[in-house]
Amino acid sequence: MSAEVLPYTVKPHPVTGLYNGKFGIWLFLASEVMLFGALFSTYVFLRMGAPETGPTAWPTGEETHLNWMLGGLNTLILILSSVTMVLAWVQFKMDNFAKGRIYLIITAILAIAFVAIKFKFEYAHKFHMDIYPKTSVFFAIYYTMTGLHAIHIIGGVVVICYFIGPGAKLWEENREYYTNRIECTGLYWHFVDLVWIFLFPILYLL
Amino acid sequence: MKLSMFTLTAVLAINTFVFTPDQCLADGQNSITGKVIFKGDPANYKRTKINTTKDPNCKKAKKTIGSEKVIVNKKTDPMTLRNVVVSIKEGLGKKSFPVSKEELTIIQIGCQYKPHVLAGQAGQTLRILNGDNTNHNIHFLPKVNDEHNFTQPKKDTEKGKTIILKAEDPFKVKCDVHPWMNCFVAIFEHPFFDVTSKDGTFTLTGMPDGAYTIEAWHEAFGKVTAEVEVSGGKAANMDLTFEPKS
Amino acid sequence: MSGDHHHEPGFIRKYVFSVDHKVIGVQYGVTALCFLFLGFSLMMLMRWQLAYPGEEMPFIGNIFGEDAMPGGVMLPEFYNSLGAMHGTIMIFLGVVPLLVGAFGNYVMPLQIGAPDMAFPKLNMASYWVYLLGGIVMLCSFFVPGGAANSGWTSYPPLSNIATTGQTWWLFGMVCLITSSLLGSVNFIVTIIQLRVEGLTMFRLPYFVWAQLITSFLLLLAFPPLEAAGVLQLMDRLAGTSFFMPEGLVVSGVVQTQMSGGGSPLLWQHLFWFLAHPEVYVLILPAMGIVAEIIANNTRKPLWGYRAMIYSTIFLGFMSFIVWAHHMFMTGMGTKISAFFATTTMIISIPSVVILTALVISLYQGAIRFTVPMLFALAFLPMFAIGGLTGLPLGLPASDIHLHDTYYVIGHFHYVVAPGTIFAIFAGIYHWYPKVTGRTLNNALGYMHFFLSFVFINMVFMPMFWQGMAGVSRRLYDQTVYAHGDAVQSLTIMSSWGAWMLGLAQIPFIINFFISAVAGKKVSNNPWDATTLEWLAPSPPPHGNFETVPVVYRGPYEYSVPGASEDFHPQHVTTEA
Amino acid sequence: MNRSRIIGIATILVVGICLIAPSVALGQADAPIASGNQIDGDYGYGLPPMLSKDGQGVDDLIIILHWFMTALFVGWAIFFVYCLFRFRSRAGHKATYDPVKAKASKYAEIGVAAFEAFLLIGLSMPIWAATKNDMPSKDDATHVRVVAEQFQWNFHYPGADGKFGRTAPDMVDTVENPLGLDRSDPAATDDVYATELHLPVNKPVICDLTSKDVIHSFSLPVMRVKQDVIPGMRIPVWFTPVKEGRYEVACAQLCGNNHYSMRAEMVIEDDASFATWLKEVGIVEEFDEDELD
Amino acid sequence: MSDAHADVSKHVKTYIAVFATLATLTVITVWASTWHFSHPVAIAVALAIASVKATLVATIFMHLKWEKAGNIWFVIALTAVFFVFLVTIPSLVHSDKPMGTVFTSWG
Repeated sequence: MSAEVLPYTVKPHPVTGLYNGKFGIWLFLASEVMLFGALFSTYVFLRMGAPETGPTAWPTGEETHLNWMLGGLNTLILILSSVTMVLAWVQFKMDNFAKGRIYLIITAILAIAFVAIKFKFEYAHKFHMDIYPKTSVFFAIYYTMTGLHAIHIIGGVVVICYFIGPGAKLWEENREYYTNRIECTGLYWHFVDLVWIFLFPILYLL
Repeated sequence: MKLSMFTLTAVLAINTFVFTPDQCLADGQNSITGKVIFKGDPANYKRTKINTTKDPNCKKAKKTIGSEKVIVNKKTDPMTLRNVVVSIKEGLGKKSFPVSKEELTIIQIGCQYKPHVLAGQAGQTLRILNGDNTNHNIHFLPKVNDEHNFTQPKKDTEKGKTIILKAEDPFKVKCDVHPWMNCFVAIFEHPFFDVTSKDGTFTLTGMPDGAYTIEAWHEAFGKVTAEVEVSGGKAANMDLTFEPKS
Repeated sequence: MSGDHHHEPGFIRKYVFSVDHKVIGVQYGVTALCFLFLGFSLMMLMRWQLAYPGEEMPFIGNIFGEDAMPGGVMLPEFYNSLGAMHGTIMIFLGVVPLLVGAFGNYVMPLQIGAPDMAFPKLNMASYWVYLLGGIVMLCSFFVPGGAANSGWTSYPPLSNIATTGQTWWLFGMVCLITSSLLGSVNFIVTIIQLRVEGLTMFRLPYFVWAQLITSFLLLLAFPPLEAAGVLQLMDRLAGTSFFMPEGLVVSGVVQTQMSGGGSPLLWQHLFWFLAHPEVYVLILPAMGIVAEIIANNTRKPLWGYRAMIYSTIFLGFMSFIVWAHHMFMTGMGTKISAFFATTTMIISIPSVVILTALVISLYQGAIRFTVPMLFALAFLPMFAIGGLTGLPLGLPASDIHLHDTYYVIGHFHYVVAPGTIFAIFAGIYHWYPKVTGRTLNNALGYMHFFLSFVFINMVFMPMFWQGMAGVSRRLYDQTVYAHGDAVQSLTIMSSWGAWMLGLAQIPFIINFFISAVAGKKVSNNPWDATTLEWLAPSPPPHGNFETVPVVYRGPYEYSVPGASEDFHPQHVTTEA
Repeated sequence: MNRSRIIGIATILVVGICLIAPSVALGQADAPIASGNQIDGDYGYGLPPMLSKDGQGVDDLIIILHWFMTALFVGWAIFFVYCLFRFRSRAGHKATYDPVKAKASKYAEIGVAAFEAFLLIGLSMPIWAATKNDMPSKDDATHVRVVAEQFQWNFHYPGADGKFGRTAPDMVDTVENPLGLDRSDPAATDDVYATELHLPVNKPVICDLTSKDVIHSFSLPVMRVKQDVIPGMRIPVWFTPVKEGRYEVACAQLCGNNHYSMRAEMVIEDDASFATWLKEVGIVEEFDEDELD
Repeated sequence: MSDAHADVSKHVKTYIAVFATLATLTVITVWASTWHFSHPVAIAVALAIASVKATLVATIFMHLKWEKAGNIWFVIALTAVFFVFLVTIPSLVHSDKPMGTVFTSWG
């Protein structure tokens, strides 16, 4: 089905003020909120159910073996990547393809840095210390939440790389369409950032 | 087809006879015989009655059943232990031995496993039969073999279910429908093993010349080992002793 | 999505990996009907064991192998697999894909005058992910230990310690949920964005409204189960203890390999957070189909169209906050249960409003007893029984006796079997001419209806008495209990009903295939209906409408006073 | 008209099969009974016998609800059938465009809502509160620990000292000590383990429900008691049996392959026989090595 | 997206400012965690800061500040309501249970 036949693929709907893709991505994000919501619910449930003492008590501070410096660094990296993502969109919006593309590349590099820190320094270090998901429910939820989040990051990187590489052809054909798609990618990317903003304190600091 | 308790027991008795390792010919004529002696107070290890009211069919099949965890042959002198697996643990090196073509059998009858302790060789076929008028569940709890867990329909006395097992230390097999039912299965790479019964004796035959470590295993008292040397087709005699602390 | 595709696509592009919503709708429909039939067959096998426990199954007893049915006698593990897979297949692979994937996909864009769904490729992806999920579920029958056998609810710890089939089940569920999510995003965007000019929200056919609300339910309720599925996969594969408390002893073996610290209740909350809205996913589109057919066949506008829509919205919203009424027996105190019992009572009101509106719509109509109308009419009392019997289950006190008994089975089957599935049949008979250009045979249709109606009641009505007698559900053999043995005759009656119901589907199956090639050819609008899908040619071409229609009035303008004909389509310019 | 003939034939067919099928079904009703011990009470198509002092409320609620449901359904169905007949399509009959001004439906809906509110607040909530919050005093109640496992109910009586002995997962022996009872604990010396639930009549009972492995559900149909047994939780239920006899304990939650076999028997007896039983069940019967082979 | 080119370029400064704020808040939240508040206070502080950060990301980066489409607001509101139910209600089982119920191992 070609884009021309379907209405409002590129131009916003006069009544709703939205093009299809943007509405779609917001709905998708709503479902993502519920997906992570269930995990947050799990976190709250398990934490409230954990006894004060004993082997299944909830670890805090040093007991978590989590490095808040790495976590904090990752937070900053992700926030920065959000900024570059939105700046990329601004550049495309201003018809400045080359600059926009550079911002996209920076975003992708930052995202890869995030994943690298996550896997190379955090997970590897913990595996080295014999800390696995099965070690305790805290680490179970830690690995599950950050793992799922990392999968989202990787998915985002793939999409961003697509728009840097093969997807860039669309710019020649339909600039507005391309910019719209970058906006949608950006919305997703900011959401992933937003999830991390909550994951960081609840896992590393509390 | 109706199988009475008697015929089943008879079949069993023949089976145990057939399976004595001397049928599994190996490359030697030596043998090791002996007793598994129990040094302790049998009053501490009484057999108790098991309540089977959960399944009325069990009560119908056999009015009372007793626990089989520790059965001391009090009438022998010295007192011996029943249901002990005696086998060669070390000394056979890397030799391999032909696998017996005979089948091993476990029958569930009167809501108990017969035999209570079964020893066999890796690769031998184990056939599980159900002589009761009720469904049984067979749950293997091994570490090496697969964790089989299946149900066997009532009165499955002919075909049953066959399983081929790998070598493993004695492990428990239990019935989840009738939680009091359990038995133990020991599987060895070689054919030199025996399970003690009413007289508490064991016979291992056919091993080549050499020095061996013999191990005896009992479900409640664990393992004891002893050294023995055999050569020239003679029968070596040795006793193993369990001496529970309390 | 770019470039021009004016050349004719090849066979594979056109019929297999098609992005056309109609082809995808038909793919969904045929696949889901196959699964529906499979799920039904599983149930017919179970009914043998229930009626004649431990007896050899005649004719086909020996084809299932020694692990499932040695000597033709069904083993409990196979029975449990059948039970779990019957539920899963019927709900997630049969009914939801039919209602949303097939009817929603095919009819909804036509009814709003759209050329296609908003995201056609996503639509295609949704179908293929669904099919993948279905294949994974089917494959799980052949793994060691058989398919999942912990019930369709998969309560841990049982499901955590279950055989490999459970892992397959979880992977299958993740696929199915993903498919539903893709579909729901697509549906909402399509309904909001792609309506033709003049088709305001309150001129939408009720079916489209039902699809819209349903899509919101899918969108927001499914992700928690996806998360729960991931957690259970972690429990099963990575050895975590999300749902396992410490110190468990399974079969006499102390579970030292797990850390403990989790809770089985967590799964139940996440599961029912999905599964209660899921009930409304099963029923709302069915109501939509029934409403369309009733309006068309009473030749009269729906009574209380707006009230129905408001009720549906309210129903959709409330369905998210009633979930714990499935969990009254899990050690729940008075406060939470009071909250959930109250919301449960509240949610019954909009259902009553919708049902009342539909039945009052019959008043002063001119009822045509066509085959789809008969199915739609039968839906009303059947859904009423299903709904009413929900009351004793929604009140915690009476739930004490009826919880987890056959009463529950009877209750929800009345909602989904003679309820939803009858609505599905109604929809098939109603829209078949649009899809194929030919009608289904009437005589076979009547036969199918009357036989199905009688036997489906024979299957489910006895279950209420069984439940009253206190017989637990999911029992392999209820005769071991004295109170179960006393009502065994009802089980036998139910089983015979089920097998007869199976036979009653033969006219439908014959009809379905023969009529596609040999049925009577009909015009674009054989039912004299008013909504937009009947404007398109039958079958509609790629792009649906020759010219983009414009809508001038509401969806059910039948028997307008002073008009020459008794129907006044939405797209006709002239005032009556 | 052709259609009416089809309907006629279909009806004959349906009625014919309807008459045959149930008679075939009911003709086979005498399936073998697996249950061996005689279970007391008359069981039939209705509610099972009610033998608990506090269970009447549940029954009353169920009965009131069913009358209410029947009334609603019959009223609704009369209107429904009337419409089908009165407004069937026929020559000379036309549908009316204007909606009927129906006040009755609104009143009916309000009535239904009001009655539901009454059922919920007036009947259900008090019963539920009593079942969940009014635990009888432990001093004059029989206290039993119920430990569920695949697929057996284990009952643990505290003995004369009224204290449950220590139990631990690692002491479990499936044959001799399913409870994992630590006999070296002084409180455990007089504890009694049983697989039958014996209870004295006319005395409140508190059952503490725990599970060793998966979720079970402790169901006593004749006592109108049902409570899921959740691993990781200890949930008490209470009731007062009023009639002597032998009854059933069922598992109501799918707990594995042999869920159906998870059955126990409950014996309600007078104080004297209960005391005797408690003494006797504690005595371990012993056997010689060659007995029982 | 109704904003014209000029509007968009004006936003750049806002984005940078927001980044600075977010970075500062990240430092603050880490710093606050070393103060050793009592537990509920620590949780409240950390979640409050996280919420402020999240709001900033949503309003500025995700353009909600300039968003006029009612549909998006509707979806967000709906999701927020259900999110709250999903996160809070399951945990209530820890506080509301039948008399005498305890969370404990069976043994």
